[in-house]
Amino acid sequence: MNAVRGLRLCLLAAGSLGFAVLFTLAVLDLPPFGGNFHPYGDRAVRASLLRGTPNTVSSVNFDQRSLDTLGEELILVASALGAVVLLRAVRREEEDEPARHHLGPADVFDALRVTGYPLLPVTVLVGVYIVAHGQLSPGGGFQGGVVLGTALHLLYLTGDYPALARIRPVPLFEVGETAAAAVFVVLALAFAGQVIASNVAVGVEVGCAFVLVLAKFFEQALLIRVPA
Amino acid sequence: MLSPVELAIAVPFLAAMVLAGAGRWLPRVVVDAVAMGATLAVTGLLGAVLWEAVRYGTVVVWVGGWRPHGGVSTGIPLVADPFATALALVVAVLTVAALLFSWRYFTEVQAVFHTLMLLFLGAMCAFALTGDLFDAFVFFELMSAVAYVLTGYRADEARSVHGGLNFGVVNSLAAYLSLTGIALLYGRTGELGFAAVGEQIRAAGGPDTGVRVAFALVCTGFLVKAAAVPFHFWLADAHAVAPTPVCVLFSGIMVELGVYAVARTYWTVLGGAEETTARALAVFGGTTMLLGGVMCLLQRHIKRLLAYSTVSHVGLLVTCVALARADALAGGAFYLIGHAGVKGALFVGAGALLNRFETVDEHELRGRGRDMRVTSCLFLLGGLALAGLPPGGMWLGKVLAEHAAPHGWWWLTVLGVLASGLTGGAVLRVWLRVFRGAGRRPAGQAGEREAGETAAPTPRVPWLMLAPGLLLLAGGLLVAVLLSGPEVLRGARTFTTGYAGTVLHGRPSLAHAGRLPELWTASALVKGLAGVTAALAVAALAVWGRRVPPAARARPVWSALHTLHSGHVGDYVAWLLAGIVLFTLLVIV
Amino acid sequence: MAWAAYLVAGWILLAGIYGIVTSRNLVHVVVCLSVAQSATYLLLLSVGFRQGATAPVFSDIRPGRRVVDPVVQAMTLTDVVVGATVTALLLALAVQVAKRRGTVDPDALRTLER
Amino acid sequence: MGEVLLVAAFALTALMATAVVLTRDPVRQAIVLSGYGLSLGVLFVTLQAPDVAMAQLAVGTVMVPLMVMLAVAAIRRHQRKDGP
Repeated sequence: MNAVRGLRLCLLAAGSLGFAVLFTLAVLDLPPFGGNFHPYGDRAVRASLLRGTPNTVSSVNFDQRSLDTLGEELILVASALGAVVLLRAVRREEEDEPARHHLGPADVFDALRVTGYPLLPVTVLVGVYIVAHGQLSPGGGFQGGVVLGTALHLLYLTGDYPALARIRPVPLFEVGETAAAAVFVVLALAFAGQVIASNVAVGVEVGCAFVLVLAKFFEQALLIRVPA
Repeated sequence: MLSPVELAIAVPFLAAMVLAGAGRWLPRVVVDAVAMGATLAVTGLLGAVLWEAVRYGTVVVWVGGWRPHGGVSTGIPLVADPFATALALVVAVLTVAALLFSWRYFTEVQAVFHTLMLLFLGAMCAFALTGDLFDAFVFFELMSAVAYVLTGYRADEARSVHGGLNFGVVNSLAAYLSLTGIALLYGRTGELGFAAVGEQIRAAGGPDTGVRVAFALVCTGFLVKAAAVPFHFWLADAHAVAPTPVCVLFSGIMVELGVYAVARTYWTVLGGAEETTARALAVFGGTTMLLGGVMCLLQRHIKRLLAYSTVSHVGLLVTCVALARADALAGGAFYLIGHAGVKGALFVGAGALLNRFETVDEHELRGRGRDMRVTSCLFLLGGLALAGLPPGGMWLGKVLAEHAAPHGWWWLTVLGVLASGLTGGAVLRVWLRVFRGAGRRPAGQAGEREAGETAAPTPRVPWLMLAPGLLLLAGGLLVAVLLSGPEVLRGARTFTTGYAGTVLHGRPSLAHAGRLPELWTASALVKGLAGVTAALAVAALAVWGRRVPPAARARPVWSALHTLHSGHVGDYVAWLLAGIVLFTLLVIV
Repeated sequence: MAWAAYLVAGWILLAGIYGIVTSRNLVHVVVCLSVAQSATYLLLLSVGFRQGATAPVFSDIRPGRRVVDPVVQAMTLTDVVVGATVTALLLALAVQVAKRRGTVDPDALRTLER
Repeated sequence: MGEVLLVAAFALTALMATAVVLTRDPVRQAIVLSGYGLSLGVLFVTLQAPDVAMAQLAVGTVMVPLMVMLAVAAIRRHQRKDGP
């Protein structure tokens, strides 16, 4: 066993040394940091302004290189599906009722609990704002979607797991996620350039997908067990 | 209106979203039908695109209409040249076979399995067709993410999730290293399209050290997918535990797409005639052929055995790329299609065993397959085809590759016979033991029991399961007769020449067809028979000749090889890093 | 000195790999993998950086200003999502390995060979 | 001024990345990871990439560390039940 470990560390040492040298060689052939050589970037900025999208990153993501974003959104769907398959209760396992877990994090300070509830609508609003202004200012469907997906789980911070489970009907989120993704497939391939619509579709999809993934992790951490 | 190329990507994704959203309410038969319908539609679409590409030349589609002006664009092209389209078509056909296999029997969680298969199909098609480096990375990741889930699909089996995790860590790291290479290329050239990057490098006077290191990094990501030694460790862990229909796709095409991506990058970015790169690829390809074959023979878990045989065969494909000639690539194409059919059929056979006996341990199964005539047939013919039985695609591919090899590549012939003998022999050994009950009962501990993939053990001849296997086997054996040699060669020439001109400047792409060397010559047939003879000899020795002194003396070597494949993710990553350094050194020095 | 930014990416990549190889906990492995990935964010954004330029958002600056490369930012954004989702998948697999094998130590996991 | 900020942000990021890798206990690692996510966010802002910085802050400082914590909790819960 020790011989194996030794071999592993030797390989690592040799590999790291070699990689460091080779990577440095490659990097020294790059233009210096902060330079002015960005032909593709300059073209993308011009194209974005011609199309009237002030946030050029949004333009690249949802218009010029919409196929990349399509792949990215589908990876998200795949990982939500993956969470459903990989984290399902299998064989001997069974799920507790959510009601048995009234208290989430062992001891929630009262102050935290009091701030948790009002924070929820505020966070949702912020998320919607970020989605809606994606073509103008930094942000967009993805960033807003993550905020929305996390917002729901603020309820857990307040210690109210049953409440969280109630407002998180999994099938509904699945339908929302896949419908939004389907809309985005059509947008990305057939109607590239609909930046606002794309932002909304991606926002819904990302929000739902992250809720689904987190829901599965919460189930594993709190509810699923092997009966004695 | 979307072009057929875009539709071929949109259809599976849309169908997948329908199944993912509505799957929990749909009856099983509808789920099966939707998935099959979408896959057949993709097959038809890609068939039409292939016909167009072969007849009129490469079809280039700029997604969102961002066509190039003056040779530059800000969009992403889909490039349907004959080779890329044919590969996507292989993906679609194998998916049809896999869905047929899982029709009715396969245990399902909502409609997740079918959704994942459709996502996998779309991701592989997009990966084959894209003409953009970063987009290739994205779809590489999509196909990997789906593949991890499919590998761990039977989450109640320890081996499944362990294999899935090893697969996931190694492949993701590889993808990030590829992306590092892509970032370096972007820094150098300021472009992301295969064609645009290549043009910039040519304009700058050809590749220098920095470009070569970046190229090597991009390629190592793809070589990990292609399971070249020493990046191959994940493959057996994943293939041995993935559900049978998934293995058909993994072994038949996903791994080979890695080789395709290396070839695509090699020709578009570096220009395709680099002595150092050829050497690096040849070293890795040759080692892979040999080690894969040896590891294959050492297995008793049948799916793991088939997995290592895939490693060995991919080695030959890598060597075809190393030869850097159109006729070698044409050989690679024949080999790839032949292998996809034969290996798919063998995995179907292994699946039939698993679902009837709940084990695929060769020793446990000894003699128990006597009444399975069809499955037995699959294994016998499959083993012979892997060994290079004429007129199989693998025979023709190997003959063409050897024909294209220059002087000094004598080792390719030797390794070719060895790899054929070892991989074919291992499968024939399984056939002898399991279906003929041959030989003594081998000593050693009992194999591990596995859960079947179906709700109940399947009948003796589950026709719906075996039919795709028979069709695949027939396809793999007859490919040399069914495909037009000159057209394949023309496809290879289109692949190796004029890519940037076609994509960026709309120049016509049809290459001259040219002629393949005469196929049915005595020497070609002798080469095929040499492989088959070697396989028969290996199988006979393995079953009846357990006391052969050389094999016994080499036992420490075998056990060391087993120890090397430790299932330890840290080991795999350490080998990955060392392999990258070696490959890069070979490319730049 | 101008190249130091790129070298930081190399350092982070190697640090992540070091963590994976020497790890005794599969969750730690997955986190180290995500660290290795973050090297690609750094490299991409450094490659697209332009001295003295502003963010590529034109809502409050007038067209014609020098901005940094938006393409690398779009790529990095995609990369961030990919990273998060892959991390989620691998964590799910790690949880199941722990439950089925009863350990998260790679050294204690049985080989899959045989 | 911008130069100094950049150097500081790069140095901080390199330091935090190393710290994440060297923290062997997963729960503590999740916390350090959250800090690393924050330092990446700061770096991205100095690199004039506010879009990426927002995504990184949402994902890297909240989402991923939360998932890590939950995964560790699931593993511990299981091991408590069944013994090692």
